[in-house]
Amino acid sequence: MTDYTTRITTVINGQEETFFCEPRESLLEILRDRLQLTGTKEGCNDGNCGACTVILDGVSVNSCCVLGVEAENASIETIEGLADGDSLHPLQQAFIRETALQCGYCTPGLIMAAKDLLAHEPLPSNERIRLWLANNLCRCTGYTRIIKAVAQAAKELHQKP
Amino acid sequence: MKHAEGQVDFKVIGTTPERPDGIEKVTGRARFADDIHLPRMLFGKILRSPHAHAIIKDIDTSKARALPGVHGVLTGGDFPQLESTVIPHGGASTIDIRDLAENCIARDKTLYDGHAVAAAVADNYHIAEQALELIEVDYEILEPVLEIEDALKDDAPVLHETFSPGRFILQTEKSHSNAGSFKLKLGDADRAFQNADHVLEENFQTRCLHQGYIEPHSVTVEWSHNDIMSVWTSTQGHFAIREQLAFILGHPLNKVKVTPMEIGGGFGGKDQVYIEPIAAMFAKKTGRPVKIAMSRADMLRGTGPSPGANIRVKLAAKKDGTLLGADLTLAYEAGAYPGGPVTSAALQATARYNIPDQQILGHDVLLNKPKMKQYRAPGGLPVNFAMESMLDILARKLELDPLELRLTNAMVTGDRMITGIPCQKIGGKELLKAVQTHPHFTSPLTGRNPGRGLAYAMWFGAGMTSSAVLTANPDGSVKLSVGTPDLSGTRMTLAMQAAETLGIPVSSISVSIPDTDSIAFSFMAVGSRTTHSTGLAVYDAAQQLLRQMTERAALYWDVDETDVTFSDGVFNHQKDSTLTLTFTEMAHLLEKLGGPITVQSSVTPKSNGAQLTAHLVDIDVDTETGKIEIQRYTAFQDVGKAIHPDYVSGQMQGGVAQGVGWALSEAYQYDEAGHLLNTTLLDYRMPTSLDLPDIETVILETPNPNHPFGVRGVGESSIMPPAGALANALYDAVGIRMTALPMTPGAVLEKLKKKQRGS
Amino acid sequence: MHNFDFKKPSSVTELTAMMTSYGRDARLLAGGTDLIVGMRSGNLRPAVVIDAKKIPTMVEIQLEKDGLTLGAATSCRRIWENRQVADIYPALIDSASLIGGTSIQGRASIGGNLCNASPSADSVPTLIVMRAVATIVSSRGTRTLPVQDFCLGPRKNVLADDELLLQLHFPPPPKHSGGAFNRFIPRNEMDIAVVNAAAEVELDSSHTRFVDVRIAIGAIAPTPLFVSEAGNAIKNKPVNRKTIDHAGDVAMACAKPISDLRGTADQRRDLTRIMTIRALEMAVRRAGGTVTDD
Amino acid sequence: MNRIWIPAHLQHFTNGSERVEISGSNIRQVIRALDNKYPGLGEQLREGDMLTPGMTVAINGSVDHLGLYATLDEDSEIHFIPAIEGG
Repeated sequence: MTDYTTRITTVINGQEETFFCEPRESLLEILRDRLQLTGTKEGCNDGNCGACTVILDGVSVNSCCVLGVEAENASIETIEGLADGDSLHPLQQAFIRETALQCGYCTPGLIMAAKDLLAHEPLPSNERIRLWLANNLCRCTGYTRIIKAVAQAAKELHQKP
Repeated sequence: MKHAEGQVDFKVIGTTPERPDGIEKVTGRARFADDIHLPRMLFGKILRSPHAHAIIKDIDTSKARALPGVHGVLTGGDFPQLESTVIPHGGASTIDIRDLAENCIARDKTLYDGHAVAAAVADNYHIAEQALELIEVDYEILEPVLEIEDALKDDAPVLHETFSPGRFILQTEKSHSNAGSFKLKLGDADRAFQNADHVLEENFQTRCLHQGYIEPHSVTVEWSHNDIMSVWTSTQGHFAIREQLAFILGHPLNKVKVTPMEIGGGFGGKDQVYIEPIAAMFAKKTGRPVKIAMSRADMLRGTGPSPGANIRVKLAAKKDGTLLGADLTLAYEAGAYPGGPVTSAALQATARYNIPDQQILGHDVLLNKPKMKQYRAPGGLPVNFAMESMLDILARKLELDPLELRLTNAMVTGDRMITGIPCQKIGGKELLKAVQTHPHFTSPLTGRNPGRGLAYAMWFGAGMTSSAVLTANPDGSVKLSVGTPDLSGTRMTLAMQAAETLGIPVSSISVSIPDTDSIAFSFMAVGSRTTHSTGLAVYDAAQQLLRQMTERAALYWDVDETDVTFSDGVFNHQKDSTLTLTFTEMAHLLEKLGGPITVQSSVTPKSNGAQLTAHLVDIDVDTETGKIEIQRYTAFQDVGKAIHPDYVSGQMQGGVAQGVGWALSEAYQYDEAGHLLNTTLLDYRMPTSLDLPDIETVILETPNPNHPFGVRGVGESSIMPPAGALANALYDAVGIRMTALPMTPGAVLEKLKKKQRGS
Repeated sequence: MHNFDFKKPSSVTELTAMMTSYGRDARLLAGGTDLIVGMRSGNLRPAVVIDAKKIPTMVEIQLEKDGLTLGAATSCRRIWENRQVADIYPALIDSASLIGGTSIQGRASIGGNLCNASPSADSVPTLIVMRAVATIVSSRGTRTLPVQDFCLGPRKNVLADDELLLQLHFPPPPKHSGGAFNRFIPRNEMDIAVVNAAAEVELDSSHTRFVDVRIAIGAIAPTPLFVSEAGNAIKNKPVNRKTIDHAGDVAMACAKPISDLRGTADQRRDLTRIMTIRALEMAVRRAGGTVTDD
Repeated sequence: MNRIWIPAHLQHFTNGSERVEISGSNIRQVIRALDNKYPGLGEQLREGDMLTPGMTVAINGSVDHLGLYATLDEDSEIHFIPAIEGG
């Protein structure tokens, strides 16, 4: 059998990581199965639920629709890298405070998508938040509290010096 | 002891502390089933039937076995041949264990598109998938049955020559070659129709759909040398999974250990085994841990769904709108095996209205679709849609306000339901009046083609067995363990009830949900029961704990036990006011007085009290495309007592979102051969954040007399009214009456065009 | 998923050489939102996957006097984030911001959307009305082709086995013109269009008369359809409701839709009319005109 | 006394009565007493050591899955809820 294994070096949450993978492995598989970063979730594996959202070179993407081999020299942010030690990111705090999660399975993807939004648009309207997050399905909450949490985190981040 | 009646000074209950699982879930550290990684783990994949109805003539797995990296291939024949045996499924229903086993992997016949026929285990999923492509199955394709009306015909193709009629709460009896049936009757419906001023009759239809949890099913099994089977899975009931695995594999219950992981949504779809027996068999055969996870297509084709239904409603009413009689026929899909939720639908179909003469005929209909599962208020939405549409039709015919019509007929405490059973304490009229006086009810409508709709629902959740263990530690902390998985925040609502009873802050309590070896039997987290029924176990355990601590306080003070009382978190001596110890102070003394105290409670309440819900919705209709835009949505619910009001409101919002999906966009689409066409979340359309408005919630509290804090079940009822409310709003907006779900833009447009042609 | 070789050429020459040697065994990877999903489902099984995104030409946005040139692998998000492009080519932004959701747009490319040749592709009607021209290369040379001639049928395009789409070029919009794209989907996001429509209008200097009108519709034929009949029918007509309705009627008459799980033929015919009218209304507004009632 | 609701198709045993009063501290005793008072009715409700297949019992408003073995507090309201006849 042909050995397709490739060596890939990338930066994940600020740390350089090297891993071996086959081209057919998605970035999602690499994160979860090779690097044990299981905070990023699989919901559909075809780009239609957003549970696997990570930030790749500054842009939120569905990691199921990225090949691991594409991550060579890339910079990747996942949910595991969001908090600063024990200090939660304002989005994380707002999701807890506003009960913006129930089962919590879609939460990492939603938070990463929201982080990308706030990095580009610091004070989005509720309509804008709804549009941005429409790629991220949640089956528990009905979204009302998620939108509120993101809006509140935006305000908080904006007010920070 | 505190009672909800007249009780206003709860210290913990009614507050909104932050969830214990919150930090784990927002940081990605929470462990869901698929997050398990064991050394030397293998990965399994399932081959599924491409035919809706076929005989498996032969399966050749030799090429698959020969593929490098493959460690095993299984077919139905590798599992024990079971006799048809009906076993209790937790208590509320029964299940034929042979049906359950064959639903996991077919033996002789495949009964739906997506029915598992073989499985492969390999070094990774990619190799396992390649192995599946090498399995050759010789099918003899049979004619499928895909519609309820076809399945009930005498000459319909037969799914099972014999079957054990289903029992979900009520028992059915075999009535057709593809159906079991039952009948409920109160008074004399014929009499009502003879005496009525108005008789209305209409047919309604809804389609099969999925519970849609975002987390795919995933299980990991390890089989030890001493035959202990350890299972990590995503489930609403680890004890149910344990029993089903034990029966299917013929393994003793005490050698099956199931650990419930964090669960990424269940909604009624995650209490039954699918991949678990296959992973277990692979683990046994290979001696290595085996994980099987489903793809989204696997889930849509092979798990869930919730049944579609054909419903006929006939109502008898007086001129003033008083309902005299009702006659309903409910035909619900059971799917490939009997036991769908038509019986629970029937029990709740007319409940909430006082109708003296009524009858319901129910059919549990076998057809070539997956075995139907419960979905939040099982069976409730289709018949609620039908009944609430009928009430609207009646109101418009009699030129009555739809809300007044509901008030006229609202069931009150003690009115007899269809079973003849008197209704428990409810606040139905109060709830409807709360709708009437809410600003939403009288606010002006805006938009091009606006409309407003109302629907009303009632649901009885489950009671069943729950267990709790409480330990008071010498450092003053309290450990609570419960046997019901946490779907939505129940670790917190249970800890809050313990804290309230023990008079300590909720932060002193830590909660876990141990595996089946480490906690007493508990029924599943279903039927809106956890906060209510497991809450009763927690309350009982807390009372036991206090009794033992009272004994220890008496010992410490050297006084008579009967003189020691506990109130507001403090042990007091009734006669000597200098003798007081807080709960925490008392806990610090435990080491000296015999060590920590652990108490256990298992309780089995009969029900969890009626949940009443009313929804009010404003829409705008694009008459050129048929699209319905929801502009405002308010959900009202009587929850007995809201332990954690934010969680209660979150449950209500979640139910609305699912009900709206059911009403407007979600449905399984099959071709004529029975292939499921929409097997992705692109074409299986669940609501996105852009499809829903901010959902407002109004919580009412009519205490449940059967719970110390007045709690009623909360989770289920809010899924029921959206379809009826939206259909009624649509009629209000543009004068068309939709009698089938989902009310897609295409269906609405077609009806609008018909109306235009007619006028 | 089957296994495959992964290549990352860094120049167009290297890329065309690979295409020549692998031909139909190779697939070009741009955003991957169709390719990776297709491979996972087993529908696509290329032996070689070639990542085109390391080649600067493939991912460049060049806005110059003679128009806009997009590298075929440029992501939708990079397009809609570009303010200058948004000001000049609003219809392109309509499409780029509607394909999938945000996290799809971070990867998916207009070039990939075009090559995929789906009848309901959300960018293709826009490319057609904007007179986009495709630059196609191979080691044999370069050719250009109007986008309206690019798709041949569902999932079929004009590319030979050794060819690839390098760039898309858009001429500068005429004065007093405006373009718009819209689609009808059952939900409000994350759906395949039941019908989509793009329109570009050029008005006279008073903004009261159509000088030129181009209309293209998706999901009503085996390929996105350039309905020149509908545009021609209202050339030189006054900008009013009646004229626009007429274009809608003509477009509807040109529609040859089928029924599938996403919509019936009847519904698609109705939507052809409505989406055409709505695209025209928006295009007129963007051109500075007003749709009057008479 | 327990108040027993007789299903419509069995009311010919009770001379058309919808409700009858019977003492007993569990369902087994109630059925035995019913059968003494209305010979033949017991057979319709139980089969060997279980309720007749297709029959469900509700006590004070709640379905009780102990069936024949469910206990009563001597002042219970009991409903037998049947499935329809086969065929």
